[in-house]
Amino acid sequence: MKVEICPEAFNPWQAIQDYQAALPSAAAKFGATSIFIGTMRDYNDGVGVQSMTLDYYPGMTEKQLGKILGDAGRQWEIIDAYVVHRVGEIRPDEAIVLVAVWSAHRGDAFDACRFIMETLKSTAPFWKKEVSDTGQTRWVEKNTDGYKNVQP
Amino acid sequence: MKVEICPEAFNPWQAIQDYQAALPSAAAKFGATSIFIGTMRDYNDGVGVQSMTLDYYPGMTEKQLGKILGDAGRQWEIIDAYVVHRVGEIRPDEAIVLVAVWSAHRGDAFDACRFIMETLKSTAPFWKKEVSDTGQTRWVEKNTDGYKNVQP
Amino acid sequence: MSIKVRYFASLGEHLGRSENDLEFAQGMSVKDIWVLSTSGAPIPDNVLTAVNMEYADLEAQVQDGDEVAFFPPVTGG
Amino acid sequence: MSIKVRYFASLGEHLGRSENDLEFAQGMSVKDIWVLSTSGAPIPDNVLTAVNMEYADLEAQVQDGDEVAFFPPVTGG
Repeated sequence: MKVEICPEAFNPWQAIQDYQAALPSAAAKFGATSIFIGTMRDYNDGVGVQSMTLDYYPGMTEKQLGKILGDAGRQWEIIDAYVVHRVGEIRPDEAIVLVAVWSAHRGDAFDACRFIMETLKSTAPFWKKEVSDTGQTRWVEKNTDGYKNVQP
Repeated sequence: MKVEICPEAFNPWQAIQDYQAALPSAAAKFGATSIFIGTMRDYNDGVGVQSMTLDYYPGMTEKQLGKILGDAGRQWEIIDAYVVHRVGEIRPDEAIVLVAVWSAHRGDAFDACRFIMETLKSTAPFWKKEVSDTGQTRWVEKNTDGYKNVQP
Repeated sequence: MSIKVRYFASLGEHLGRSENDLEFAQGMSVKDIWVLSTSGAPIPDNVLTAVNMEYADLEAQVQDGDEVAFFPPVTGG
Repeated sequence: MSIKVRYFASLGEHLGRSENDLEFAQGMSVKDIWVLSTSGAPIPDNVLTAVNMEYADLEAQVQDGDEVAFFPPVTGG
């Protein structure tokens, strides 16, 4: 299991393939891979966004992400899990976060991937500051539950 | 939304990237991509498996997969969805199925991806016939609920 | 005209064929098609049935020219 | 020795600093650290707190050399 904090733009597809290639013992043992990729949109809460800065707490952020992966590994039968999270200045269409879980069975892979993502959203120390189309800066105040209809 | 039946080995990472590249209007609109990849294992129910043949019902299989994507699109706010399913002779470590869902928000992407995968498992007309390490052939009798602890 | 009957996977292997045709008669259900095509073989408990490539139940009525399919539980994905 | 106090994101901006040191005294809680470091500013309702890079509540006792952090709700992912 591995956690990466990434200060530069990254290609999530390449990251997963590279990580998976380094898991030779897992080849043909995992039947299920569940992946989530969070990508920067060019709007939020109805406002156009031109860029975003992701702040974090070096040391604690990695520790907390590692704890989340460990918790997932205790709750579900997973073979491996990998998280990459971007920090610094981010542009629309760039990847913010990648979560990948390998397991023998799909239920465990799906549940663990979702658990990691939701727990990351609510507990990993990252903070977004957006620059709107009009140049105004604002801190994003809180993460939502992730459904369109219930956005505040 | 697109459904593909694939008689040859395919690279799921390339397939997703190609499909996503052809969605220019979606760029920077989707914040969430949820992906599931089913891969052939070299064991099943405690028996070593050397290869597998996936049979299907040409015409109905595509129709049923399209119906599942349509149902997902009515139940969740998704931007696009893509399914690729392998048929024919398959070797361990090759991809069997790819489900990808793009959405503005993670909850919709996760839920729709899981719905598509579970509904595919229970309703899409595909049948697996395994060849064990010892050369014996058997039809897989039923799909399970996808958790290790409750495998029959 | 007639009804085309198809059998898939283990069910087709068991019956020793993947399809047959059947003369259409008014008022036949999917179940009747099974009985006529298999000379009265018992219907497997977990059989799935489709008419014109859409799931249908055993009581569904078939029409002239329909394609009726019988198959075991699906195991894709 | 002393306690290192850190503030992140909007909370740090609001206070005008990202960290300060504080003399260690026996029996201080995380809440005491806040009060001493901010000269009694009210604690934001939704503040999150950590001691040595692990979440801790406001009543947690701190030790000499600890790093105590205050930050707003997290918005990663």
